[in-house]
Amino acid sequence: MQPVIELDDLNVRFGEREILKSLRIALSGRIIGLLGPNGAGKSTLIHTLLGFCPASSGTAKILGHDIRAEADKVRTLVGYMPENDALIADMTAVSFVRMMGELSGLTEEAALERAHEVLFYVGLGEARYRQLGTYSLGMRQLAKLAQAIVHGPRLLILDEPTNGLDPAARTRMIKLIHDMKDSGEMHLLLCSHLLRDVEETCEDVLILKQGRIVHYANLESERRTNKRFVEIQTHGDDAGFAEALTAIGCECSAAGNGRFKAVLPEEFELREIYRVAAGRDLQLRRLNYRRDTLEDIFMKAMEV
Amino acid sequence: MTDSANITLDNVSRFYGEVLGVNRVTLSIPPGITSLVGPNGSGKITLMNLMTGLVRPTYGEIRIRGIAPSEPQKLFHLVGYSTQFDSFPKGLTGFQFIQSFLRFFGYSSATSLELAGRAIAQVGLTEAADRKIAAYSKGMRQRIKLAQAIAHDPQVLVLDEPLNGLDPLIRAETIALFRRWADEGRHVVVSSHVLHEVDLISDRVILLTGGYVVAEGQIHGVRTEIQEHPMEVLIRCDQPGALASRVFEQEHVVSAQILPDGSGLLVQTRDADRFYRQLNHLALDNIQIESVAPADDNVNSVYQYLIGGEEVSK
Amino acid sequence: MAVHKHTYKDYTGPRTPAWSRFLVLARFGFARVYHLKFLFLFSIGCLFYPLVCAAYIYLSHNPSFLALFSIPADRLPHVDGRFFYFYSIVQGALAYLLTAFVGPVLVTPDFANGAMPLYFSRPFSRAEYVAGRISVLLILLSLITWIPGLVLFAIQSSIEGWDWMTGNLWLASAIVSGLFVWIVVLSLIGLALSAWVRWKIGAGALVLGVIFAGAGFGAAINSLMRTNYGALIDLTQVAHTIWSYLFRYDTGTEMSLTSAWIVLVVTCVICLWLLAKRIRPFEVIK
Amino acid sequence: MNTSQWAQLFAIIRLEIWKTFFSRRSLWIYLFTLAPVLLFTANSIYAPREQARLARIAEKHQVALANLTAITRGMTNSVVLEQLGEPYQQHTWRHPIEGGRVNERGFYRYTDGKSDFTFHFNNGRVRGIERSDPETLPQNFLIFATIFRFYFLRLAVFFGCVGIFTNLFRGEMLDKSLHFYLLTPVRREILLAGKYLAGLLAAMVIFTASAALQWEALLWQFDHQTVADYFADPSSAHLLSYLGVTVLACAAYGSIFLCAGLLFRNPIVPAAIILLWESANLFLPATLQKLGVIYYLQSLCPLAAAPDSNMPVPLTRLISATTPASASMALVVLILFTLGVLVFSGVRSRKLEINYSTD
Repeated sequence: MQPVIELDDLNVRFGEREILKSLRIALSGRIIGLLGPNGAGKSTLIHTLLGFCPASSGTAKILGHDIRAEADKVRTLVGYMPENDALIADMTAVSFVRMMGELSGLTEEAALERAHEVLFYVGLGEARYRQLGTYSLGMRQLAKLAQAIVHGPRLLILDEPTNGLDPAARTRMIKLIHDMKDSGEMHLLLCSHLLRDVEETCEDVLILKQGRIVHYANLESERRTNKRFVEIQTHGDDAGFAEALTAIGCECSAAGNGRFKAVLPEEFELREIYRVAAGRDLQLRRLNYRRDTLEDIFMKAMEV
Repeated sequence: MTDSANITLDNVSRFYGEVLGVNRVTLSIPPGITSLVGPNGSGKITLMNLMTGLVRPTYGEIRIRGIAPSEPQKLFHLVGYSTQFDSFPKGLTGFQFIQSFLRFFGYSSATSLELAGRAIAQVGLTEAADRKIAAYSKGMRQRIKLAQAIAHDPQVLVLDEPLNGLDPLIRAETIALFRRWADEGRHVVVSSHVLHEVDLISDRVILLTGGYVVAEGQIHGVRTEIQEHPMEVLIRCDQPGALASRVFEQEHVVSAQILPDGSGLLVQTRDADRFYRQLNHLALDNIQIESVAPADDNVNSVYQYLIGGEEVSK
Repeated sequence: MAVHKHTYKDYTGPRTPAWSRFLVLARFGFARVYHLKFLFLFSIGCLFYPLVCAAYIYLSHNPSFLALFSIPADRLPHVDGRFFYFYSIVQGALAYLLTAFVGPVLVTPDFANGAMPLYFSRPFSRAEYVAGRISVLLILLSLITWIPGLVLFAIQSSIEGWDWMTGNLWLASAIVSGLFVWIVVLSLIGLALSAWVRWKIGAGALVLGVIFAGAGFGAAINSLMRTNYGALIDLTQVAHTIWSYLFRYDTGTEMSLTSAWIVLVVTCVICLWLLAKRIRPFEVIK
Repeated sequence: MNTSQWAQLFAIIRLEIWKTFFSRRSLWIYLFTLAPVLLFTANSIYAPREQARLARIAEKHQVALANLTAITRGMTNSVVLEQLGEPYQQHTWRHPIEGGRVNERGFYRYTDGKSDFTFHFNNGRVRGIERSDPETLPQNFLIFATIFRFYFLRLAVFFGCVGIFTNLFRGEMLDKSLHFYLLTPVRREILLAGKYLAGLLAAMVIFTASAALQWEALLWQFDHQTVADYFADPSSAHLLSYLGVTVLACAAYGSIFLCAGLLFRNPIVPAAIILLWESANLFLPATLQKLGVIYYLQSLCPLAAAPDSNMPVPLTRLISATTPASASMALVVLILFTLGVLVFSGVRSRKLEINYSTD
């Protein structure tokens, strides 16, 4: 299958500073998470793909189109939801989204129709005749999303879509991202600092560090459970429990207010732990094998 | 804990014209990490601004460790506030910014230099300290704000979404920092939207909505207060059917549904403590229990129960 | 029954040709301008003087009317270069005011909340953006400057007849070229300055200020140093000079035609440079 | 006030000064204030060279002043030529007019070595005569006095103070950076005082510097003797008094606009109103004139400005002549006024709240 984004020895520099250093990779997931610490070059990568800043050498392809040679084609295929506030305060949501649609080449009528459609879709239905200036932060994010999908892009680039959203808005945004992925119409590139969001939505992750690719992986395959590490959370007496566990051969370390991490010996049955708990009449609020979270993956990648 | 060591709000209300900021808030916040949680416009910011005297209460009384916010000259030797405003005095480098405002505290230039250096080091911005703030990234601006709030080593820190825009590495470090301060017996009042983080970091939470405090205290305590929603426990085991029947023998169990994929069972109980105790014994007879976890004993579900997923377009 | 679940739908409709995209911006630009009642009324008000002129042309050729008020026809000022020179001065000034009002309305909202990346993440170039914005100004200003001017010319020639028209075609071309040059310069100034000031009113004030300041300082130089070169930084004077040549009406201006043209060209170049510097997908801070 | 409060005050002043001088916002203020300096400098460079040039020309074809003044409008260029001989500079060009015809335009320039005469021709007849005589010190001082009153005080200093002082509070509310100041252990009054002093210092430096430079530029072209003679006359104006007026203007207007910045969401409006009031001052009845800052400032100006020549006649009729206030009187009034406004602002500053969102 054709890769969504193809980086071929891509270099970008501002003046002397090298921001991206010879990135070479072909991404072909449905929804790709783009991670990395501040200044790793995430935004620069996105800007380069959109043709905002030129590649000093090498090139990149989006869905098979060269970002320099076929810039306009690329920008027709891409929808972009920037990180920062981006709207026109004195326009109503409908005319704003409509205009953006028309600028992407939709006909007047089609744009109007789509504008209503996507505004309903993102959940601004009732508010779509209001001026964007009156919108709350959450609504502004949704409006930004609406303008990014109005022209039916093949690749949707989301830069920090959940940043600063309150829990309700955040859940909604996550739901929308899932739904768009499942629609099968588009690929998504999600750039976020909130590992939890990426974890909940993405299939693949690309991790940058200081302008280099340090890790690219499929989350499922990375998240194998390890049958020897367990997490325990008790309610009530702590220290004694830890000792008791060590007594039955677990290396046990307390993580404060009732949380423990334990390494089990070979051939060990969880039952034993319950037995100990039962013996001490202690509540095991949580007991489960430890799986690698995205945070672990990320931290590992950073050590490289 | 005597009140003179706490942050106390006594029946505080604030209106902006007709708009309600917060209404009839009465709190006594002990040292430690306290998280303010609530939807946008729930009054978190008003509450923080009230604590730091940036706005004055329409009525009610506020004391920060016994000091009234209307006395800045006393208050701010004690308090540091990192606001949500992402803006800075023009044309200053990170270091100049911290240092010149430290001078306002009456420190000698030598001390202010030293303090500024320390604060910047604490947030890990040392290498960028001499660049103009205008050229900082969102994360760096967030950190320089934090540094400015802690530079004079205050006992009470009020931080508005301090983790917003920080990358995972810095996030972890910053959280560790909060922990340390809390353990030193300082107040760390944090507002946050990222509930699972609130779960991890905070000693106590304050839930606000529409300008009212709807819940306050330790998460677990808050959860148990909510009677109308029985505790949910997720159990993964080899024979959920059998376990379900055993579980049902207990009268405090409301429901036990076998998960769609048949890998386990979701139990609703009115008496979590008893349930967990009995679970130990169930585990000992021939049911292989893979894992146990409370399904809704966290801020997220408390939030859902008390505030709920309100419509965004409001 | 059928259930239609509301999920994301793709767009597979036709697409408009790339060249026509800037017209979209122009269209919404107009919407933005006429959203503001004041501007609408003002631009209507700008047509007052042309109406007066039209009335004058008509009445001055109406013997019975002249007889009625016993006005000697030969004493009335003719409809000639002089007539249209003053027409240009009046409408030119109004055009300048209108620019100061409209320019900021067109551009500042795009910068106020960082909408630039949204434009340029689409198949839409910076040149097209400027084209889209400036076309609004050009059309608006044309409507109050050379178009009514031509109408007046038409009325006059319809009354005076074929010979007058053929004899005075140079007037028509002067009206078009003279005023068009002026509104191009104005539009560029309007856009360039508004692009650099986030605050609408401030931008408008700046557009007004630049020309007034130029005029004032120019006058000061002239009076203090007893020269005429001060006039070169006074755009209105420059325009008047050009018009005085085009309309073949000697105002006794000392400025040479070439220097006047050079000043205008330089102004345009500066404005274009300012625009190129500012109209970008995102701000680069050193 | 204890020592730490002094320390705070100086810290504030230091920071604010820095900002006021180097902020992008104050760029146009510099332009405003430097404009007249440039003008005078340019003139001081230009005028002597011009004189020298004329003298050099006179050596070649000298023309007597009497002959020059004898030329009147309507003479043909041939007459002019035979009376004055060849001009040292001439230029002719054609300006198109109605019916495809053209005007033969042009000018001849003559000099007697001191005054410069330009005769403008239209179709071979003298249309206009421009005469420029060498500059004299009193004359230039009159120009200076006029510019100082009508441009410098009324516009440069006025708008400069609007820019600098409203920026101190309102500007920072717009930038959303005021809260940093309120989050420090500084009494609001001290904050206000610090900001005002910083603004005042900056304004004083900028404007007095500008006034002094103008003065220098103006004197520059004259030799010491003439200058000395001029100042020998006790009635002649003195730089210090102008600087004094400038400082007082900064102080008074400064306090007003600091207060405006505290009170009004958009200080431009009050600024505009005050500007109107101040510029209308000339035409107000005597009693009302006394209610304008400009009145007292002008009372302190040593040289009476020349009546604005390009002011339309009907306006000049409206000017109501009022006896200026005595210097001491004016001084006291201005200082008391400033203090009063400052105290009022101090009281208001205690009520100051951070509420950018609704601002």
